[in-house]
Amino acid sequence: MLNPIEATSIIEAALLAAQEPLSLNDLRRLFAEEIGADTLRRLLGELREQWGGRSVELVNSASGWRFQTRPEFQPYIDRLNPEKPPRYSRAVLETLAIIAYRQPVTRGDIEDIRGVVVSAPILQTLEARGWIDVVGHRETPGRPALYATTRGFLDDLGLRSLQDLPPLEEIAKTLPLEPPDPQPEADAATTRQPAESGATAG
Amino acid sequence: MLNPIEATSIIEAALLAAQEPLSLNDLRRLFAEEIGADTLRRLLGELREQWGGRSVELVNSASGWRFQTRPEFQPYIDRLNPEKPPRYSRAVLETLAIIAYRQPVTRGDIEDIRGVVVSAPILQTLEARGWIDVVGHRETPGRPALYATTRGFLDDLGLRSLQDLPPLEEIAKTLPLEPPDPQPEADAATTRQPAESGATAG
Amino acid sequence: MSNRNTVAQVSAGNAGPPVSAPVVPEASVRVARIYGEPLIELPLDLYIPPDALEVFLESFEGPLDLLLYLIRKQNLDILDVAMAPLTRQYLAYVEAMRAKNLELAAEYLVMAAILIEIKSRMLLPRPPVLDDGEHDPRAELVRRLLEYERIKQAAARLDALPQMGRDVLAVSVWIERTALGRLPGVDPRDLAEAWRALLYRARLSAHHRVSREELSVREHMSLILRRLQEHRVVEFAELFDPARGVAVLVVNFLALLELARELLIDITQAECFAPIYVKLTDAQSH
Repeated sequence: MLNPIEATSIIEAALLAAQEPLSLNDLRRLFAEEIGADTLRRLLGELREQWGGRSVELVNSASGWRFQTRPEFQPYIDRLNPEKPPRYSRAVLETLAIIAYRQPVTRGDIEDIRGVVVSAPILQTLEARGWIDVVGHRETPGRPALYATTRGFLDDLGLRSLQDLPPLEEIAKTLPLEPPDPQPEADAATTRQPAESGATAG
Repeated sequence: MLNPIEATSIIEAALLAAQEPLSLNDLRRLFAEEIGADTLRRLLGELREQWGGRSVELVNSASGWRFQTRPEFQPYIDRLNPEKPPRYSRAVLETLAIIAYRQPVTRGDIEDIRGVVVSAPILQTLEARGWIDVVGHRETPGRPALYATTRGFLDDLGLRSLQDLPPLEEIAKTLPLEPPDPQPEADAATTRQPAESGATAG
Repeated sequence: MSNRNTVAQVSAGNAGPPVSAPVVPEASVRVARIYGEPLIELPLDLYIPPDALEVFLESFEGPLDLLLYLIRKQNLDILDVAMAPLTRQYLAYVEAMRAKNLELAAEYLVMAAILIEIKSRMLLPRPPVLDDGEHDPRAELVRRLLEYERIKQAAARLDALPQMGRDVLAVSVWIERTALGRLPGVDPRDLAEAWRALLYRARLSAHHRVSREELSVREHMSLILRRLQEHRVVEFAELFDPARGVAVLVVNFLALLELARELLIDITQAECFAPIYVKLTDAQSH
């Protein structure tokens, strides 16, 4: 017969390898039903204690027992995820910047500044994210919606208010440094334009 | 900064939760590259020792490190899952052995060694398992596919490289076929070519 | 027909060494002729229960496997195998299979031909110069047998290794896979960068320069509009919270003026000193 230490090891191996939580009945099958439910519960309790304070804990959930990583390790493990967090396209970012710095603005305002048509999905993306919403309508023909940024936008970007956004005066100051090829500024502008539509890559 | 115990806990949590083996580079990402490869290797060595003699062990295979159950627990765990993976037939195993030890080889090479036709299902079985794949074509008439074993093959057998394969029996040593004098080396080289190149393949 | 006879003898003739001599006397003269090779005597070990012949043959992976079995069983030296008995035994098996109408892979017949060819070459007088094994007619066969045997052993060893999914299982404990549905992150600097790009493209620097001051005004414009959407009409004074300090009051006031200038709100007062009401421009509601 198995001693309690061997039995606990078997339970541990099974639970660590299991893809799903294991019920008490599942676990009894490990021992061909030769260990009673009460004994099993006691062994599970001991196993849980043995794992106390470690990186992984034994949890009894609705569907059974399972090992799971403790939440404090999650941030580290998240770094393994090879998928880089996705990025918004330049079109989305510029639209967001215009709304953030110039709010409340209509789609027409955004288009004037960007110099290109602002497609509906761009605004939808930002609305769905909860970062912009319609705060009113301008009393001009067509009564276009006025967009502004939301509290959620400030929260998600870690800003207390819009004033925490990088000041644009400084941006203006650094401007002359920016283009890698300073002389043909007109060219730079035009060559960038076509990139507009394709800039959705993450 | 993290102390070594915390770092080891993080490594342990990541390895216990991972679906696939984690390479040293993966593991470095856990710490945003702030822990060097040497330190990491040392911590992994310690972790492996800590787990010595337990229900699961830390194994370093071709793709990296992973925890796996120890074989002696399998008979118990098998009771949870009555459907055991089938054992491979001798035909499949011999084909696998030829590809493993003589890679890269064509189907014709395999047939020459086994002395029988290699049916398509045999190769399909191994390909479906992810243990072999086509790594090129031999530039002979018909451009037959060249098969080699994959990293998954090494991982599934707990091997770090082909050099960890069980050594081939040296029956041939007593063989008078092998010319004792070095001159007819060229002959030997041509007949052995597939073996030579395969033995060093990573 | 004679083939069937042979089989009968094969299966019956296991009792004693002089195989089926008592049963079929002629058989001792010549049991069969296979590929021109007279088969005088059935191999001693060629006993297979009649029903098991097929199973027995299926246990071989091919002619090389069968040959290895014969050699190992007879404890023959693989490097100096006596071709005559080996060939005889091999042919006996092949013949038994054919006799039973078992589907016989072509490789077995090819091997039979090879064996016979080697055997006949062995009978030729050997030039002494070439007596170094290099031109031993058996060389190629022996090489193949050894190679096959090594692979056979290697296959068995591979099979003996602990195999993932069969003998060992990967550990993968449960973890919250939060990172999978991650949304794009935006850093405030991304916005500044986007703005900078805009300035370049549209040369807006002069006219769209936004000061920190102005930005706070615009923020308040949004706040006021938001509030008016909820309440339609708000008393002017309610839009100001003195507790937030003079600076905020000023900004808030500027925001109201800007909204009025942009015709986004109406500010109305019925008479002097009456309450001032602020509401969204007519018809502007949702």
